[in-house]
Amino acid sequence: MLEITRIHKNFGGIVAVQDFSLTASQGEIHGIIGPNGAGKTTIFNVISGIYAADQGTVILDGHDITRLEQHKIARKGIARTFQNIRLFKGLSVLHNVMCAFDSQTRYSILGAFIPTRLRREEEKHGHDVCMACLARVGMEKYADEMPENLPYGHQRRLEIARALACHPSILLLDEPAAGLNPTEVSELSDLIVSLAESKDFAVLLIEHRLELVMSISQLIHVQNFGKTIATGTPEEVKANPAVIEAYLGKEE
Amino acid sequence: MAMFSVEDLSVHYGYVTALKNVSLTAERGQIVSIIGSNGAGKTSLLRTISGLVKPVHGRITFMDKALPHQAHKIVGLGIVHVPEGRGTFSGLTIQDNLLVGGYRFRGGQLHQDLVEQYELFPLLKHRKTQFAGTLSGGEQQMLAISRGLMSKPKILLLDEPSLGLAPLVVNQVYDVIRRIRDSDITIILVEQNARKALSICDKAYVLENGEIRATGTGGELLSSDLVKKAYLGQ
Amino acid sequence: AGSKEAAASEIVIGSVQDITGPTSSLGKMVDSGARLAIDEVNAKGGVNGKTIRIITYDTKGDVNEAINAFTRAVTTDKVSALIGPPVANIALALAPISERYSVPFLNLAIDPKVQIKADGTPYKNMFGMQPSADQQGSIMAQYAIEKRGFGKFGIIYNESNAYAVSLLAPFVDTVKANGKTVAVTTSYTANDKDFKTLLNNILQAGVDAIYSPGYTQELILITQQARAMGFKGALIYGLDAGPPFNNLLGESADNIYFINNIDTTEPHLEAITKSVKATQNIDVTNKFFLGYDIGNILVQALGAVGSDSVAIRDYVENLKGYQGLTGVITMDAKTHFPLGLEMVMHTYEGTTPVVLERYSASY
Amino acid sequence: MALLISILTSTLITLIAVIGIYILTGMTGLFSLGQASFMAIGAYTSGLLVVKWGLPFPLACLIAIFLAVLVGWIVGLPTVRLRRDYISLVTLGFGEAITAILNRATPLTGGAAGFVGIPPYTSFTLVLVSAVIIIAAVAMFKVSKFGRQCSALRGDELAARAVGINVPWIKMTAFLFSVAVTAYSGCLYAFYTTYVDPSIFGWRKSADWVIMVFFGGSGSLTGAVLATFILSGLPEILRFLADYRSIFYAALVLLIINFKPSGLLGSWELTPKNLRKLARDISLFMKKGGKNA
Amino acid sequence: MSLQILINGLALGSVYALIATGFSLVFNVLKFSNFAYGAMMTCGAFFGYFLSAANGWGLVPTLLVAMVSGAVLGLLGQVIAFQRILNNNSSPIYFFVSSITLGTLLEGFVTLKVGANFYNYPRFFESSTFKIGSVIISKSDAMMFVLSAIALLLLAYVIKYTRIGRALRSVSFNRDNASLMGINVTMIIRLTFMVSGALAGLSGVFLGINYTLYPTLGSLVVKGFIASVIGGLGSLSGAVIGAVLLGMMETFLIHLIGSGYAPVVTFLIMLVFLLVRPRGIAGSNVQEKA
Ligand SMILES: Nc1ncnc2c1ncn2[C@@H]1O[C@H](COP(=O)(O)OP(=O)(O)OP(=O)(O)O)[C@@H](O)[C@H]1O
Ligand SMILES: Nc1ncnc2c1ncn2[C@@H]1O[C@H](COP(=O)(O)OP(=O)(O)OP(=O)(O)O)[C@@H](O)[C@H]1O
Ligand SMILES: [Mg+2]
Ligand SMILES: [Mg+2]
Repeated sequence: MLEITRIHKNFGGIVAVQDFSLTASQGEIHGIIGPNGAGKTTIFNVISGIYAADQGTVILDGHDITRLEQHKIARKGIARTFQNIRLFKGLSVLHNVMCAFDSQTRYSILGAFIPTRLRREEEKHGHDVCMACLARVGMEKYADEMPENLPYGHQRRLEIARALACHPSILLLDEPAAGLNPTEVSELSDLIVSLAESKDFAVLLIEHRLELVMSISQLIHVQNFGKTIATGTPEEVKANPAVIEAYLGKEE
Repeated sequence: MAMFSVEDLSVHYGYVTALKNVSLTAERGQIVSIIGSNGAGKTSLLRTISGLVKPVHGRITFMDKALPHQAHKIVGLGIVHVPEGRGTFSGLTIQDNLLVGGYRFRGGQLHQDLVEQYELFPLLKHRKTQFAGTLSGGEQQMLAISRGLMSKPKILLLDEPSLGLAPLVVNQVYDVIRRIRDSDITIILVEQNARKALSICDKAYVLENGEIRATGTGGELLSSDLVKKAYLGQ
Repeated sequence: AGSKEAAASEIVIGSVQDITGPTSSLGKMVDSGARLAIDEVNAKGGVNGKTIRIITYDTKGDVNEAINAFTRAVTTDKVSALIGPPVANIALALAPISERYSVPFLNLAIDPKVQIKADGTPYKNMFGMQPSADQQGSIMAQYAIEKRGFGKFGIIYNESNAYAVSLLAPFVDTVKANGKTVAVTTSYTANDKDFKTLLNNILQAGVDAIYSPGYTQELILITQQARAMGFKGALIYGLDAGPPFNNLLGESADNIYFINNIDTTEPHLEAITKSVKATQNIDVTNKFFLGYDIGNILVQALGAVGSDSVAIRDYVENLKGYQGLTGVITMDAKTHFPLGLEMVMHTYEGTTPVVLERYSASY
Repeated sequence: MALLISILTSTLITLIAVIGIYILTGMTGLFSLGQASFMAIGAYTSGLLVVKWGLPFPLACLIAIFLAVLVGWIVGLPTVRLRRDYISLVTLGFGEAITAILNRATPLTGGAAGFVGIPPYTSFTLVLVSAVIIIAAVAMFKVSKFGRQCSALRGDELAARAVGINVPWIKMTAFLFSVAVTAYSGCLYAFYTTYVDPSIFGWRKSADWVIMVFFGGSGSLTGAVLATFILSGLPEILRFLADYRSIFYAALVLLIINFKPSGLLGSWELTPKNLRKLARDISLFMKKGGKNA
Repeated sequence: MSLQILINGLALGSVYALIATGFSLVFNVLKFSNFAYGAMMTCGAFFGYFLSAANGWGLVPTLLVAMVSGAVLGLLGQVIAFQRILNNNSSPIYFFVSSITLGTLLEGFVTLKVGANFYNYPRFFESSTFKIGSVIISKSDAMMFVLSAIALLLLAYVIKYTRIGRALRSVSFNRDNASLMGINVTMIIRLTFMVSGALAGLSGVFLGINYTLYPTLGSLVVKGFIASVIGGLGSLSGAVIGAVLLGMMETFLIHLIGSGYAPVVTFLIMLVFLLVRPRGIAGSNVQEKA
């Protein structure tokens, strides 16, 4: 359960996020939309600890995580993908995913040098979990490829698989459909829905591709100039004149 | 002969074949769309035209002359590429990004152009001293297009210009694209958003696995089964 | 690529020197001196009908390389004797290793630690072929006090240079023993090239003379900077202020006193200097003559006892009254340094070297 | 034979130091130009403990390594949170500082004249066994989660943090591991040459080690081993070139880096799996060749 | 007397500043520490000596000769050691390794020519110092101070406000995209190396005048590196400020505690500095955006 209360973030003179609040629980999909520069990515950056919030709190399952270091936030169960893909070059697809699982592996620094039984078991376990993550996004057959040689859409899926391996309770997806064609977008929306259906985590989704965000979100938050201008179901939001004016424009 | 033509172009990255015998043509003031799924080779095609990638074989001609091999000379001819993923210079301010875009020109002319761009995208004017790297995704996209226009293109290569843009802005960008076309500039447009791309273009190519699978006017392709199934999600 | 079959008519000696690296000018000089001696003998038909071949091993100024070079010389190339470097660090590293073999190692290190073990007995194969630092340091101090009447000294030395460090204590001890004072002692390290602040501290104390044992280049900088700061007093330097220091300084070298192995003004030394310059285009320094003497001592040993390295070692240990260019050499079996070898104090008039005093170095 | 053993021993000691660099540079993408100073700490500390205080050699080595790691921790502290360029330059400054201390602390270290009288405890067997154990440990480390995390943060630090990797901690771990290995090579070195002086441990030495890692292939431990043997054997083989030796050496390294940027082996490792694959490829190639002939 | 020390510190600082400027120029554009820079200074100094000063030419021709040959050498170095790495788009790590090797190569050539001998520039001035009050100032130090100030201001202006400068900065962020703007990236990079080489030649001559000429003259470049850390990596003005500070700090330390432990204290100060102000004096703090 994620509770974000009234977070603010300024950059010099620019107010990127103002008074943003949100509550999400397992199995839900929340969409965040808004014009470019409205502060959507900044919200994700604050939640995941890349930026420190100027004000406000982020509470996950009763723990205040607002000021934790990034990797601790990630270990508490906040996983994300990036607007501009950020994969680990030089590591295979499988190892990219395993890196995300590694902080949950229990063997100690001793196991780094000696192939203890614990290490073998844990590595085996990690391998299986990560293959399962890859399988969930349909990437298991690329496990040994190098990510930089994969087409864009597959890289996006790999980022999601990597986030899944963090064993998240909140999954933050920043424009996962950017660069996908309509067919791929519909595959992706099936994927996100199926992930959410597992009820393991809540999904927060930033997206400009309305066909995706409008069809799968239960609740949509519309941001403009850092402020939330509307919250509601896709239908409510679509009909909201302020949203039409600021973001959607009239259908051609 | 066409004003701009690509003949029999092939590109490899190591063992990966990105393009196989691709040919296409474009005329003055046309919008030519290229659609295709991920990894089809669209970006590779644009990168080859703009000289960033060397083809294994093939010929690219502009006004009946073969293109030079170096990227900066190709820009000199007026073939300008707005790259995928924006590629703004993160540590330069918006204004410097635009001025670098107009690298080929100097003096008063340059500042005149700058003013024009600021009129086209007022947001950029308000933020002209902000570092490009801290702009939001969509803001960077606007900057990238605007920067491309600073080079005064005769042919503009746009790689997924609507990527990450809000719907309203997508419409604006397409308006801009139309306006650019109307000023007699040829546009080669690579898009995932096939419906939009096909509805605006004069001619379109479908690229699959590095090969041209189909070609026709936008309208023809919009109604073709192949395109409907694979690219429009119908 | 040695032809080991030809060995019967050939005697091999090795020269382990810094041929590349920061101290290569010293190593090359010793090497050329030794080679000249050997060439002269070979031209006359060699010793006992055998020619002498000299193999040079480059240490690159690196201890590890030096150990490999040394091992190669004594185990693979089976040299009869070795000529060592004038650089203390390399010689210090090789001393304990030389103990494992029985090949004499005639070097020019002046640090007594090179030839003498911690327990006071000498390393069996190590021989210093010029007066030790103890001797040289005290000579310079004696000269300054007795002949010049200086009473207050400032010292600036390179603390990362073993040679310079070894010349520090003997000088200071002698000054103190004579009831005089060292007002300021400052040190610098290899990377320092700006001595103004250090010199400033010394000049503040108002000293009669500045003592600085160091390599030529540092001495030049110290001279230039001290003079530029208005210091008119005496500068007392070690071996490396010998020519070509005067030509490199680029200004008058007045009021500089330095110690040397040779009297540079002696006619037959000048003749050698000229002929080497003419034939090999080398500006010889005192290291050249030291190398030349070692070469000739080895030749004499080979002639007397043959190519057996143990016999050569014994011969060198008992060497008496050898008349070399750098003086009369008699080896002290207790210290493995020469006994009673002369050192010559010099000064410059303008840039011309002038001989002042001869000292017989007693240990 | 003595020469061969002597060359092999010193090469293997270098190899251990290069492996230290491999952990840091090859795996984690960080540079240390003061790595040789940690070798100095290992060499001087172990030497002093044995010579002046009569400690047994193995205990002295352990204490020396511990001290080096402690010092490494202090040096690493401000840098692991910064951009990666910093660590190379900070360690460079550290190297200068260590040299100064060694020169200055004459009563302990012997100053510039060096530290003499270390007993020759380092035997060829000891060095060989140490090298094998260390290579095995590093190979294990590389395929452990820690090794994986090192590679991850080399690829993208921000993303690494976002998936829960404690970036400063991993950097520090890699740095200290490499410091420990290098310090141990210093212990071996001191008791092999029996003499150490401050000038041995300059930044050029560290740079040489970095070059060896790259020459072999920045991602390959096997490559690092191979390159060490080639590049430290080379000067010995090239003795006949005399003055041209270092020029030839540099030219060769430049050629490799320019024309085979991934180094000799790239990221290929000598594993049973890769070996079988190689054998298969070769036999396939032979067959084809046979047919054509 | 402390005024004299201040002046000495400034003088040393301006030596370091000149070194740091040329070095950070390349760092700025290609994001790597050019470890060949030291060897380039040495070469520049020797070219100035053999081609000019040894023929009896004066200071200005010598400086020009050194700068021109430094520039040519910079260009050559770029072609030999860096061009291919650039073409392959390899990571900065390769530049680093290549630059160390290039440095060794150049130093090797110098040693081949001059051995470990050293040379001394002839006297360019009647007297080498002048006095203001009781303070003695060396003429070459003063010139160096002025020249490094001019070089820095000129560079800063060019980089910040001119077309070439903008091109240079854009190349430093993304070479491919810079070429899409019509910038001849290879030319810009060569230009950078040439300017940096010319600065190396300039510093080389002054180092030579102050400290005599010898094959490892360039090892002073280490001070330039340290200065640029103190000043903030990648910032040109930071490098200069850092250099002047470093020079003064060293001089004061030498005055107070002698030369021996000065590097230790310098290092400790650097550590503390990084802990307190990690981005250096003038380094800007652009937050990484995801
Ligand atoms: N590090 C930073 N420094 C200065 N300004 C910043 C920084 N990060 C973001 N901003 C500004 O904050 C605002 C919000 O940016 P953000 O990236 O959150 O937008 P967004 O809603 O994700 O937009 P898009 O849909 O285009 O990705 C933008 O105006 C951006 O320029
Ligand atoms: N630098 C590279 N090295 C190796 N393979 C590459 C490289 N760049 C692209 N590829 C491969 O070439 C093929 C074509 O890639 P390209 O980027 O041109 O596709 P695209 O049509 O632009 O896809 P997208 O819609 O994802 O942008 C893909 O299989 C891709 O993996
Ligand atoms: Mg965003
Ligand atoms: Mg593309």
